[in-house]
Formats: sequence, C-alpha cells, structure tokens
Amino acid sequence: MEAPRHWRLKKQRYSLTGEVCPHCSAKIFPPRDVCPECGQEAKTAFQFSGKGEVFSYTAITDAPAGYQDQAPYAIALVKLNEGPIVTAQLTDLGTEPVRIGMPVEMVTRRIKDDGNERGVILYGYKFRPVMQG
Amino acid sequence: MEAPRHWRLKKQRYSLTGEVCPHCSAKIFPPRDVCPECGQEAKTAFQFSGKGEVFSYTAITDAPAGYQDQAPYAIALVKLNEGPIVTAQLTDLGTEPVRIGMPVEMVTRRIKDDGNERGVILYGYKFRPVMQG
Amino acid sequence: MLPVGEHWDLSLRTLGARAVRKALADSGNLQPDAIYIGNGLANILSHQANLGALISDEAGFPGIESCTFEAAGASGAAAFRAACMAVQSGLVDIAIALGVEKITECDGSTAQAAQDLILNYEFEGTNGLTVSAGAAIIAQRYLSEYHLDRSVFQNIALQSYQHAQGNPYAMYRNGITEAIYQKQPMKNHPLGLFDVSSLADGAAALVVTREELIPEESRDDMIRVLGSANAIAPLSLHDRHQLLQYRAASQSAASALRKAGLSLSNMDLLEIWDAHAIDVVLAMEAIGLAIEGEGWQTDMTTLSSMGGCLGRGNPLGASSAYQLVETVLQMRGEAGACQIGNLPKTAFVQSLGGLGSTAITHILGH
Amino acid sequence: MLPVGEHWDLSLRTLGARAVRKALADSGNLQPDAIYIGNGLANILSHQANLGALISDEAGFPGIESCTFEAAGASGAAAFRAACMAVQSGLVDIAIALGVEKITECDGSTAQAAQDLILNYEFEGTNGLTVSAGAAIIAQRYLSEYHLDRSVFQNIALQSYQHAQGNPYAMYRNGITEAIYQKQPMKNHPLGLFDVSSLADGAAALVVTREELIPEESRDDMIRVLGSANAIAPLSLHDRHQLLQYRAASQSAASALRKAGLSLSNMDLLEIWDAHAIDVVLAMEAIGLAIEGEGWQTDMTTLSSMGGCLGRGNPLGASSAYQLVETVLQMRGEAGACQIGNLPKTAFVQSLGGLGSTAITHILGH
Ligand SMILES: [Zn+2]
Ligand SMILES: [Zn+2]
Repeated sequence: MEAPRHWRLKKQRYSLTGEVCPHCSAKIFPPRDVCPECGQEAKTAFQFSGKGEVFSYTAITDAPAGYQDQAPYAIALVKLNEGPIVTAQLTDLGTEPVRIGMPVEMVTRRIKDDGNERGVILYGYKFRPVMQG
Repeated sequence: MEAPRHWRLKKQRYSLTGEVCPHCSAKIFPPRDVCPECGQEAKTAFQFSGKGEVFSYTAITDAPAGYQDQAPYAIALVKLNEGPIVTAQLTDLGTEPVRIGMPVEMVTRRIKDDGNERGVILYGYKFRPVMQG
Repeated sequence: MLPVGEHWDLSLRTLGARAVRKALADSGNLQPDAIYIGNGLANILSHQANLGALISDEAGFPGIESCTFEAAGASGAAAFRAACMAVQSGLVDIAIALGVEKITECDGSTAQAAQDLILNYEFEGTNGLTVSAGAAIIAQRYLSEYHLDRSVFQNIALQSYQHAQGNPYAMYRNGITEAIYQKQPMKNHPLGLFDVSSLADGAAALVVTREELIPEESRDDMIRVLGSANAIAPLSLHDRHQLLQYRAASQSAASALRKAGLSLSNMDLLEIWDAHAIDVVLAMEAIGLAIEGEGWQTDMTTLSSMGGCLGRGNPLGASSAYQLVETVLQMRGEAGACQIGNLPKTAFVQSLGGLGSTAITHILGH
Repeated sequence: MLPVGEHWDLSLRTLGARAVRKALADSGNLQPDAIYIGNGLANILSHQANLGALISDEAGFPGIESCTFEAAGASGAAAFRAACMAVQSGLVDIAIALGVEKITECDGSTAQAAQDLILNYEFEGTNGLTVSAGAAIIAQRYLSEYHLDRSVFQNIALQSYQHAQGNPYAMYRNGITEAIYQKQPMKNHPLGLFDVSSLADGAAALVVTREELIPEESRDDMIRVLGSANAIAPLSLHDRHQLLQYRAASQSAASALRKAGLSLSNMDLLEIWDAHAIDVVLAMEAIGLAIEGEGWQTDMTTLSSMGGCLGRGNPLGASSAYQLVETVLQMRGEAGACQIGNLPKTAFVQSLGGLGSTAITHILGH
C-alpha cells in the first residue's frame, strides 16, 4: 500500500477508530462524512472496543498477490458489538472451526506483504476467537 | 510487456510488417481491420522498407519506468517512404543534432527493460540516421 | 458479438471494432453518431485509457462521439442505457453500445487482481478479500439464515452450462453432469468452481436508434426498449444494512418495469446476472420472482437462456452487452439451438456490477 | 468544487462526495436522481473501480443511478454531457455531473505512468513516448512549419498563471514573471516546465435539471446549457492525417455552436483546454478563432479566466468539470478576483482528452 494512503488510514487500521453520529448516535466504521443512518454530518471520533462476532465468512486458498504467504486464510464480516460490520481476516484459529456467531476480538497483525511494490509493510486489524477463561 | 501481447505484435515490431489496402493501395501501419483512407477492409500484409525521415521529435529526460536507463533519448514521428508515420525512438545519433527532415532507417533494438515486471524483454524498431557514403 | 474466449491474436481495439462493425452490418449499415463503450479493466490489463478515440477510430469512424462507461459488471448495460437516453433526448440519432473486455493480455493473477478492484480497496481489498470470496460470504450467510446447504446452487449452475451448449459464442459448450458438479473443488466455500464464472475476452455491440431511421428491410428485426433503469447500493458488503437483499436489483427492476408500464408476469424471457450462483438466487428474490429464502427454487428454463456468465463466460464489462444481444436474438427467433419454445414478446434483462452494488435493468419488447 | 492540490488527508470517495454535496447545497438542496462521475485513473492510482456505487453511497444517496465516464481529460465533460442528455430525454429529472481525480495516492512516477495510458500503449507508450513528449512533438512540428520559436508559448503560459492568482481553488497562486518563464527548465523541448500542466487532486460537480424543478429562490443563479457536442479523432499522433489540425476540437465546436444556434462571435467568455500551451494554440485554430499558424497570437483576457490547467492545476478527469464550474461562476458574477469585466452572457467551454483525440464542447448561456 502506498505511503500517503497508509498514513491516512493508520488510526482506522491500528485501533479501529471510527465515528459516532452526533445526531442519531449511530456508530460508524469505516469513517465517512455523512451518517448512513440519518444522512446528517458525522465527524466525531469513536473508539470501537474491537469485540464482536462472525456475521459470515469464507476461506481463501487462491489468495491475491501480497497475501499468498498467508493462504489459506479465513475472511469474515465481523459484526462489532457497537453495531457496524467490518471486513477482516480471521487469525489464531487453531483447530476451532469458524462458525457464524463465533465471538471474536480485534488484534493487530501484518496484513499484506508488499513484495516488489514500493511502500511500507501494511499492518492492521484482524480478528481472533475470544479466549475462554 | 506481457507475453501474449508481445507474441501478437512480434512481426510488426521486429520487421515493420503492416498492410496494403487491396482497394486503394494505401500502405497501413500499424495494421488495422479497416483502411483509414477508403474505409474498406484491409488485411494484406505489407513489408515496409524501414526508410523514412523525421517528421517531428522531442527529447525525453524524465523517462517512464522501464525506459530510465535509456534516458535522455530522442523520440520522433518518422514518416516512412511508403507514406505512414510511426512513433519510435531515435538511436545511434552520435553528435548529429536531430532535425525535421533528417533521413532515418529502422534498426531493431531493446525497447524496454522490464525491471521487476514479469514478462519478456521487449525488442522492436528504433530509427537511426541513414549512414552517408 | 464475438465468441467469448481467449483471443490471444486480437488486441482490445480489434475486438471492439469488430463487434461494432458486426452490429452495424446487422442494422442494415446504419451510420453511427456515437459509440458508447462499456469496459472495466483496459487501464490495468491493456494499459490503455480513452478507448473512445482508440476503438471508434479503429472501427472507421473518426469524428463521431465516443467515451467509456464503467459500472463493473454492468458497464455494457450502462453504455446501452446511455445510448437509449442519447437517442431519446433527440441529440443523437444513431448510437452504438459496445461492451468490450480484453482479459488475456496478462497472466491470470493480474486479471484476477484487476477484477477485485470492484471491491472497496481500502476496507475490503487490502484486508485480503476477493470478489468470489465476497460472493461466498454472502452465500454462507444465506445458507445459514435459511438452514440450507450448498446443494441449492446445483440447479442454477447445471442449467447455465446446459444452456451454453447450444450457444456458438459461449466458452463452455460441453455441459457438466450432476456427478461432475458434485465432485467440483471448492472455489471459496460454499461456492465451488462451477458456481463462479470465469473471466474471458469478449465484445458485443448493439445499435440504438429511432424507428423511422431504420431501413425498411431491417425493420422487422427491430426490438424496442420499453424501460431502462440504473440503481446503486453500497459498494462494500459491510456497509449494507441487509446483506441478503440486493437493493439495487429491486430498485432498478421496479423502476424499469414502471417505466415500461409492465409487470414481471408479462415477461416471456428473463436474463438474470449469474456471475456467481448466489447472484441469481438473490436477484430472483430482489426483483420479486421468489420470496426470501426461496430464490434458489427457480425454474431456470427461461433464465440465462444462452448460458449466462457461468456458461457463456464472463468478459466483465462486456457481459451485460452479451446479455442484451442474446436477448435480442431470442426475441428475433435467431437463437439457434438455444431458442426458447415460444418466441418471447417481452424480456427482462438485468445486469449486476460489484456483487450487486450496481444494477441496470432493461425491458425489451416487440 | 474543492481546491486543486495535494489532499493527502482525503480519499477518493471523500473528495468526490464532498464536491457532490457542495453542488447540491448550491442548487438549493435538490435531491439527485443520478450522479455521473468523470474519472480517469482511479483503477490505477486508487486501485478502485465502480466509483458509481462507492461515491454516490458515500455522498448519502444509495439507490440512485450512477456510473463512471472516461474520456481522458474530457471525462468530467463527458459526465456533464450525459447529465444533459439524461435530463433532456425526460428519463432523469435531476442529475449531477462530478469530475474527480485522486493523484497523490501514489508516488509521482506512478501517476505519470498512469497519465500516459491515454497514449496508444502498443504503438506509442511501449516505444517510450509520454504525454508531454507527445505534446512537444506536435509543438516542434508547429514551430518548424510556421518558422517560429518557442517564445510563442510565453504569453499563453504567463496569462494562465496570472489568472490563477485570483482563484482560491487554484494550485499555483503566486504567478510567474517573464524572467522566471524564460529561465524555465525544458520539460520536453520545445515545451518548458511552465508550458505543461501539473497533475493534482481535485473534485468539482454541477447539478443539471429542468428549469421548473429549480427552487424559486435559486433560479436566478441558473445557467442554461445551449449546446453540447463530443467528437473524437484518431488517438495516436501517427494516425492523424494532419498533425497540426485538432479535428475533434473543430468538429465538436462547430456542432455545439450549431445546436445552440450561435456563433463564436456571440461568445463573451472562452474556456479553452490548456493542459499544454500548444493545446491552446491548436484549439484556437481548430475552432476558428485564429488562422493556421497564428493561434499563439491570441488575446488571452477572456481565455482560461481562472487559470486553466496550467495555473489551476490539472486533476485529469476532473479538470473539465472545473472548467464548467469556473465558467458558471464567471457567468453568475461570483468569480471574485478572477471576475472578467462584463458579466458574460454566453460562454464556450471546450475540454480536450488525449492530446486532442477527444473534444467535448458546451455552450452556456443565461
Ligand atoms: Zn446519524
Ligand atoms: Zn483503402
């Protein structure tokens, strides 16, 4: 990923910083200018807890360039406890089969190996099963 | 340049093979389905002599990726003796300044260094001043 | 229309120009005022922008109007809709809608990566999602929500490959058996290899004009555009309020039918988007031909009658132009071995782009 | 309209959505039916296709119509022309034309390479040509044919940078002096650094509708589209019969004026394409404001009145939308320090794509 984009998205990627709508209190991720719930302006930062559950998922074996050393991997829509859904890889799965409804939590991991592209190595959020205990 | 395209364009690049229109005798390069002079179908191969003159030109110092080891280089529209104009680099210029009207002839040279892109090294036509003598 | 497949020997400009000239010949040699080009990936795969000037000149028409339209899989339909609006506005007499895609210029992984650009790059693509994985995530949720298993996709896929057997322009013309389908490798669970369409080269074009400009002798072949609509939904799967509702598909279908003054029950032929088997299921539910959870139970006889994206092959930005051309052939009775029983008088053609984020619908009639 | 420049902190979707919302606010908060997006390079620079769904949803309008238009530098104008035809056809009531380009997502050499995609890749790009070198080759032939030297470009460039000084949305607002111009490094001889526009981020949008739908209180601000035309010429320089004739520019100008029922002498303001100084020279000759060999002698007062691509900066696919918005500001008397003396009643706006291979012209009036 190119440096300017990386810099811009850093907060969102490293710490799941989104927004809360000052008008209707909807939580928003990724951040956007206009609240998708009420259509008004939303720019107040909001820190998501990083907890949620698997909303749906699949497995990728034929990974795109930059992701091949991670394949096969599971990728999911994760419904955050605060409401929004995010797209992310699942990680640290061990032997537990992925299932819809599985509780997961955010961790920061290497997302993409830039290979021969210029630019920084990309880190960001993935989700792992919530440890029992 | 990717392999399939390279294979398709080989004849045109290595030996300036174009077409002659069977209807109006116009010589055509690069080859195309429809004669640009009379609008009828043209598919008869025609071998250009590779002789021509500089129609216009400029110099490139800030070369694009894959061409940087050749910079600075002169690039020209060359009017072939048979009529068509082709876009090509000038080469073997020595100390002679390029000028409009300068007689030139085709040579085959390395066109592009593929760098870290996959694919073959690209050879094709360039033009050099016609030797006097 | 050119056969869908691997045209190693033809460049993008040649593919496009040939489809244009074939369509014009079919129209009784009308002279176009405009060529609208649907294309998705030439910038990446052919390193080529401004196809309007490149292809229109190559086809022999310097001086006319041209530009390129992109709406992912619906690009060709976007060009067709623009052609209809241009003619209807009175500003253009004769417009061509061309869909063209040149996939085989690059190795397969480059083409695959290019296809994935229809995802949200910043929040889907960079997290490792691919288009077919996105479709699989939708499919997984569908199966879970309605307590189904992946065998619900079998009928859709088998029928598409079976229809393609009679289509000389299709890429997969050998059909597949139940046994082969059931042994298929998974592409992205729960979607198997045969549930996901394959990219290939293709070009297809249509001529749009007013009735009185069509030469007398070609007028019998004329098909009318009765309605047209385009609608978008959030691009990213995570931004959709209801993942299993293809909202753009419902809105675009309803709006096109309303403009035509017709209802779905009037339609003799349905051309539905099947880049992934799940697309058919959700489109059927979205347009109202099935209730939620039952879109897979569809009778496929009059769906994707020439093989759809699965059987015909999927030349991305050109696929929706193929849908339209194939529908015209059916309505004229020129669909050969694919011809459906009764000559269809009306047809519903819907193209999706970007996992249902764009939907363009046309209603055609006699 | 957003300022042209380096918007490191804004993504493509944010740039586009903000311009859309600004235009709607200006229109008296009309609700759009369609957003047509002119963009050249998002596929390459932002790894993003299907901007229709991405940006329209981001702007707060899921469910409406949208798709992307590409015609090199004229992309925004192509979207605007489509908006006009959609409204005129009666199929759309309120359409937005947005031009948006995000250049600074990548390093400069990637953006440069992307810009070069408007050349014929197989026969120009792979032989090492770049866009500015192509313009220089045209310029060199021009100087040779008419026995001129490169000082003929000075007035055009100086005026553009001077006009940009009063434009708060322009990238270069310090002006340049004759002395600085004359000491400029060569970009590609005979074009110097100041004769070639610089790429930058930008987004500009316009609302197109029928008069009766505009709120009473906003109707005074309304500008009419009197004529519109798009024409192409061969993409490749080597395919042009007359290198020094911008054929697309002549055809498109003549056709737009004919539709408006007006002539050039009626025009109070001219917005001419100046991605390269030579483009202005040849456009002036092509549209008939100068005879061959004299296009450089133009009085520039009413040309590129807010700085053009040279002074304002060149956000490729968005530049032609900037031209249109700037013209509207002039006609409303809202051009601030750039305002020309007499409020223009009619204006001629021409955008070129691909070294003159595409030309889109609009005639605006009160
Ligand atoms: Zn809200
Ligand atoms: Zn001929």
